[in-house]
Amino acid sequence: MNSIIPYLIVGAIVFVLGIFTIVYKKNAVGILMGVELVLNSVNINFIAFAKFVDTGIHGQIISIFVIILAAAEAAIALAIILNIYRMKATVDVTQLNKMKH
Amino acid sequence: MYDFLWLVPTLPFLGFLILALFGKKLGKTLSAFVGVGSIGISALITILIGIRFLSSPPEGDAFVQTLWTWIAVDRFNVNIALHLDALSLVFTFVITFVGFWIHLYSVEYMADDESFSRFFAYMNLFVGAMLLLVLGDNLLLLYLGWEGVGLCSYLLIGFWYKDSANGYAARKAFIVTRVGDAAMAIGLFLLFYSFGTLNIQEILTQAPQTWSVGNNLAVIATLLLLGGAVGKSAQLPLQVWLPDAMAGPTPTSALIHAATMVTAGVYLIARMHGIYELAPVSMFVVAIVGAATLLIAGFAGLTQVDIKRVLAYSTISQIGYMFLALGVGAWSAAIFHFMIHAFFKALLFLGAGAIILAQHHEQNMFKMGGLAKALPVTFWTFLIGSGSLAALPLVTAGFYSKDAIIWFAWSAEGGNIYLWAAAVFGAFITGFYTFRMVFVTFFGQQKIDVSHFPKWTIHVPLIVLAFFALFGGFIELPGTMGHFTLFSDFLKSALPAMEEVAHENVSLEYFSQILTAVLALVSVYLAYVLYLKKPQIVTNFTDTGFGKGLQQFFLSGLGFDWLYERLFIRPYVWIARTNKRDFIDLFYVFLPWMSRQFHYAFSYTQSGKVRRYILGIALGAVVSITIVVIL
Amino acid sequence: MTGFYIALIFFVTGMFLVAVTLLFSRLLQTKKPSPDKYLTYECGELPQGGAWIRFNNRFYIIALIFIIFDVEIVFMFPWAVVYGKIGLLAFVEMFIFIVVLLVGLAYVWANGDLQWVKPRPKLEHLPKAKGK
Amino acid sequence: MTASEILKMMPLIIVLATPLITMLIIALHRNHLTTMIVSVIGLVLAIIAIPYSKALDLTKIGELLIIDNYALFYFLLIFTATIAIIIPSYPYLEMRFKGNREEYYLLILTATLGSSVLAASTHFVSFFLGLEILSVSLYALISYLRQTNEGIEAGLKYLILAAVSSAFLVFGMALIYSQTGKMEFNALMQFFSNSSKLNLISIVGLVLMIVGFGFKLAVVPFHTWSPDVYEGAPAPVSAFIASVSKGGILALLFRFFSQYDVLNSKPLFLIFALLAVFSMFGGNFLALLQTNVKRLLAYSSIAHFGYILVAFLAGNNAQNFKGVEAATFYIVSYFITIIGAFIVVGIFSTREREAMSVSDYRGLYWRHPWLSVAFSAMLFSLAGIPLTAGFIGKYYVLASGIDNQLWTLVIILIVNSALGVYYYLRIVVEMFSQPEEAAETKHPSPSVGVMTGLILAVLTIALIWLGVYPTGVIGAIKISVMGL
Repeated sequence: MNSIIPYLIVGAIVFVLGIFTIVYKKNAVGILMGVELVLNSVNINFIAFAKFVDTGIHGQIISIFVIILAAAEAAIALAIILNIYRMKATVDVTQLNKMKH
Repeated sequence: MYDFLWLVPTLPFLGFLILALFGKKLGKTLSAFVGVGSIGISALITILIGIRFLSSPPEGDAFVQTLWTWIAVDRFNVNIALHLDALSLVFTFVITFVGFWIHLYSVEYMADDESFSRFFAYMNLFVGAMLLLVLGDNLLLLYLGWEGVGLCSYLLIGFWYKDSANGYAARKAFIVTRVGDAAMAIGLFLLFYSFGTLNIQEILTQAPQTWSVGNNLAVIATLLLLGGAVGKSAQLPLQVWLPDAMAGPTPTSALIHAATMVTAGVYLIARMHGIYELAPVSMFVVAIVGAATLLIAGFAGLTQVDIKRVLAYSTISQIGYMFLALGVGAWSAAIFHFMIHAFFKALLFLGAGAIILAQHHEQNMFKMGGLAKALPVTFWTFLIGSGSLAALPLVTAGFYSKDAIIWFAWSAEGGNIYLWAAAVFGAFITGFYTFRMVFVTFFGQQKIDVSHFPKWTIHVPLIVLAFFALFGGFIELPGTMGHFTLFSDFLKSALPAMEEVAHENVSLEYFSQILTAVLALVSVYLAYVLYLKKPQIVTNFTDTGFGKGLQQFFLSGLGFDWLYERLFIRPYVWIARTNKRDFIDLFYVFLPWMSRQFHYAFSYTQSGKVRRYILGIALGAVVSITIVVIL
Repeated sequence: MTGFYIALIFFVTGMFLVAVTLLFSRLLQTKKPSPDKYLTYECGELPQGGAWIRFNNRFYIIALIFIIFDVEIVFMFPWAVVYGKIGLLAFVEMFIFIVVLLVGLAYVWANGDLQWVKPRPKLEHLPKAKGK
Repeated sequence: MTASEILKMMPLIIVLATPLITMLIIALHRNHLTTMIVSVIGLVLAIIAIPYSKALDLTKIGELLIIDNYALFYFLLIFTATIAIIIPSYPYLEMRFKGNREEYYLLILTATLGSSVLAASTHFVSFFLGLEILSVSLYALISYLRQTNEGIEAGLKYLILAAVSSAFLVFGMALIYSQTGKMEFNALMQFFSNSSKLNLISIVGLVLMIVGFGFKLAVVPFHTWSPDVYEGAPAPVSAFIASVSKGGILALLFRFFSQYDVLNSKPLFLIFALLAVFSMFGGNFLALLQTNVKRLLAYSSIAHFGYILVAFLAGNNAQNFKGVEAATFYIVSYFITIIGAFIVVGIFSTREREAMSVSDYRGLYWRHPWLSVAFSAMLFSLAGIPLTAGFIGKYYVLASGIDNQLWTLVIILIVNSALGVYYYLRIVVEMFSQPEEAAETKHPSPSVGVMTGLILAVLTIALIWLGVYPTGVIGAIKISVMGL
């Protein structure tokens, strides 16, 4: 396992899957999962680069912060989604188009 | 003392701010204190600075107070700076000093008006803008003041906006002066473009090096500036707004005519003298404009029945004298006449105001009469003012200032005998219509009872101004009478002097003076005969067809309004009406249409749908990446 | 060949086999749907109610608070590894970090979010029952 | 970490401590007014700490933060702006929100902290941390009025889009990291400047980061969230997003590229130029016929950031900071105007709804002359009328563009300024036109609190002050930018 390429490929696949999920899903929670996927792909990349490119541990540090902030983001997001469910009894983002133009 | 110069324009602006923001809460007494006080302190500071200036002139005979840099980008550098030299000192002094008395007077004149504080707010702004105009050290400040003055005149002429006629007069003043302003703005751009600086002094020093005498650009620039000057100073052909501007309250008229607004044109030309001297053609045009205006306005003044309109035409005519003097290169004579004119014209307007106040706001002087006894102070001061306007020899200040102009119209470098003749004839007409006004108003039968007796707030300004209208002339005596040249010596540092050249032919000068003096006296006598002794001569004359026509013609200000109506307004309206759908219109229809289409196209993207937004961001990223990959 | 490619081959083969079996089943099956066949498979029991039930909100709040204190460990772990090298400063910094978290805990506590049964709001505006 | 480093960081530390203390106070005794006052005191203390921090010599704090004059300037700007937003929030929340109002201040303070960390960061880690502290606080702030449909809708939209954009951003960071092995801005840019041509992966990384920047700054085509969010968020929060949040990002953008000459890098220049052009046209055309004041301000802010990008392109690096100077001045004037405008919107909001429609402002002058004059001043400044701060800002931006002969951009900027004047003046005209008699009762007739009125007056005066006497602030900006 001395090549960086496989990591990059996995990272890119997860990234694209995440973006695809974000665009494709109607469910707000699904979109959040897509976001998590993207962030995790970034984490894979960072850690891989930390190993192969950098001699330090910068990549690992930043991936820890990404994990933490993903958690915080998810917490707030779930709170908002909960409120939406309370008001509209749905979490379908296509229903959220009251404000436009 | 010089360091307080910034207070001079700042105080009126401050007064304006206070009155505009808190006017209603202040009440009339406090409003008056703020309104009059700000100008008063300003005037006091100006006088102290003036004394200092006389006793120990600043280095280079000019004091520049740079307050701060407004914009500094490479060569475009605008300082908020005040430039005080002899010329601007005279103007500042007149504006603040005369302005102060007018403000004081207004306290009584406007006492019953419900918009008391609004009036003083506008007046303060007016004075402030004018001070900015004369003290500004660069073209931008000058232009700012210039536009400010225009705005204030609009606000004040239309002060009683509930009467639509006043609004109309205000609009007329605004639009007519705008025509000139547009020309001036182009002229200023031309100057900036040619010299790369906005600083007036730098332009003046660079001009002779860049432009030779008679340079085309110099002629064009000066003519454009002249366009602005004739607009503001109500000279031919843009004089039509001033008589209608009488719609404003009388103190406003006094301020417009004496201290601010109309003299701005005179200031502009005097300030830019260095460039005018490079364009003899323009100088000549200035002189012609002045001479023509003074005659035409004089004729129009002959038949007016509204006391304020007489004064309005007399102002146009007197400013014509100043232009004449500027045109022949007699700079200091023009400024001298400006100062004296400010004194007696303010006095006359304030006197007229007192009369109008006493006559139930009647302005037709033929409905008045016999007021000499009822209003003695007003009468005597008004008489002094009229004498000064008519240039009664020896005793009045107006004689000395006007005499200088008449003489220079002949003897100065740019002068000739025709200009001189016009000036002399103008002086004769001036005397006639001025005393016609005096006799009709103050003598004969009293027709309307006096409703308001002026108090000290009216009397004091009248007396003070009368004093200056009488004795102000003694600071500059002609070569034939002692050759006392205090004023022109003082101005020498700012404006080129030409006295030495002009005072050679003494006998001719005597002739000119005596002729003017005699004509003035004759005109007064003529007015006495025609309007007091034997008024039937006039009525007989006006009953004939020719006389009636002539009277109507003069009354309408020589038909300029009529002419412009047919020459410009109607064709313009006609073109605009018949030619609604031309190419240019299409362009202006197309532009909003296109903008609207763009708007709809763009707002389609704002669908409110999150997934499309995400797609937009993703596409933006993809397109950006494509761009960098391809490049 | 690196371990990664072995894993990849394994992964692809696995996917392939699953796909093949599913495809065969699709080809061979007969389709006779009935409502009973669409029931959820609960090991022979008949399902009670829908599978989409709502959980109590409390779970959510508790879970959130748990997450916050959970990710704390993410920081604590590397800290513990290098603690010996850094010494006192590391201690002080972690102390501050924990104090910050404790402030959050205090806040949550004071708001009553830690109690499973929230205190009922005081109904002071209602008229009190008489006779008690 | 030494004592002097802690002293240097004092403004940040105070802003960090304030929400903690506020949190404790809420836990002990829940009171809206107390919370507001404590947060304002905290911010004031942070501002007081700035000159002391400036006096200290060292600038770099570890690898992550740099507290130089530039950062301190932005601190001052951000803290002051936050105070100006917090105080009018009090009456706004009192009126519009039932429930726990105190947490609002916690969130605003943490968002401020995030924004100021951005202004001081020199490293990917601090960048990402600051950005996320800001964003996460904003998610909650935007949907703070959780009983309104618009609020939560805006909150979720912002959340999803911001999450996506920061995912792009971090991915870009990862790509750059993969090529350089560095995360510190200066080292990165040194690396880029030394390599004659950027390789593909690192430039894709930069582009992905620009997507993240562009999202936060709301430039076309990453702008789509901003009108919806501005509309749905409470008025003070909209002000916050428009000013503090964007200001922090912009400070970071300038710092990030300060060692790299964008003007000479063809792909980057092209991308920024396209963003600027699209933003100017897009923002202005979208605003043209807009009847909702909050959306209009959102669209106009898109256009304004297009202008700022023009200045940024005109001079962003150590050889030539003119553009950054101009942009920074522009930001200062923009802060003042946009906060003032949203305060007015907030004042006119009622319990049921916010005063968003242009027709709500019809004849305002005849009912509230003071408010309408202040609002007009703000709009004039946005339109760039002389004697307001907006004019000077726009002038400097233009001058910096001309200086670098970016003629196309300059001409587009001028055309767009003209477009802008139209829709700003439309509101002004609406305010000064006579109201219909029947409509008199329909309009909200608010009472302006003393503090809110004071803030608005100060903002208006500052606006004109900067328009007449910009030299002082420009001097300060010059000094602060010099150290970049």
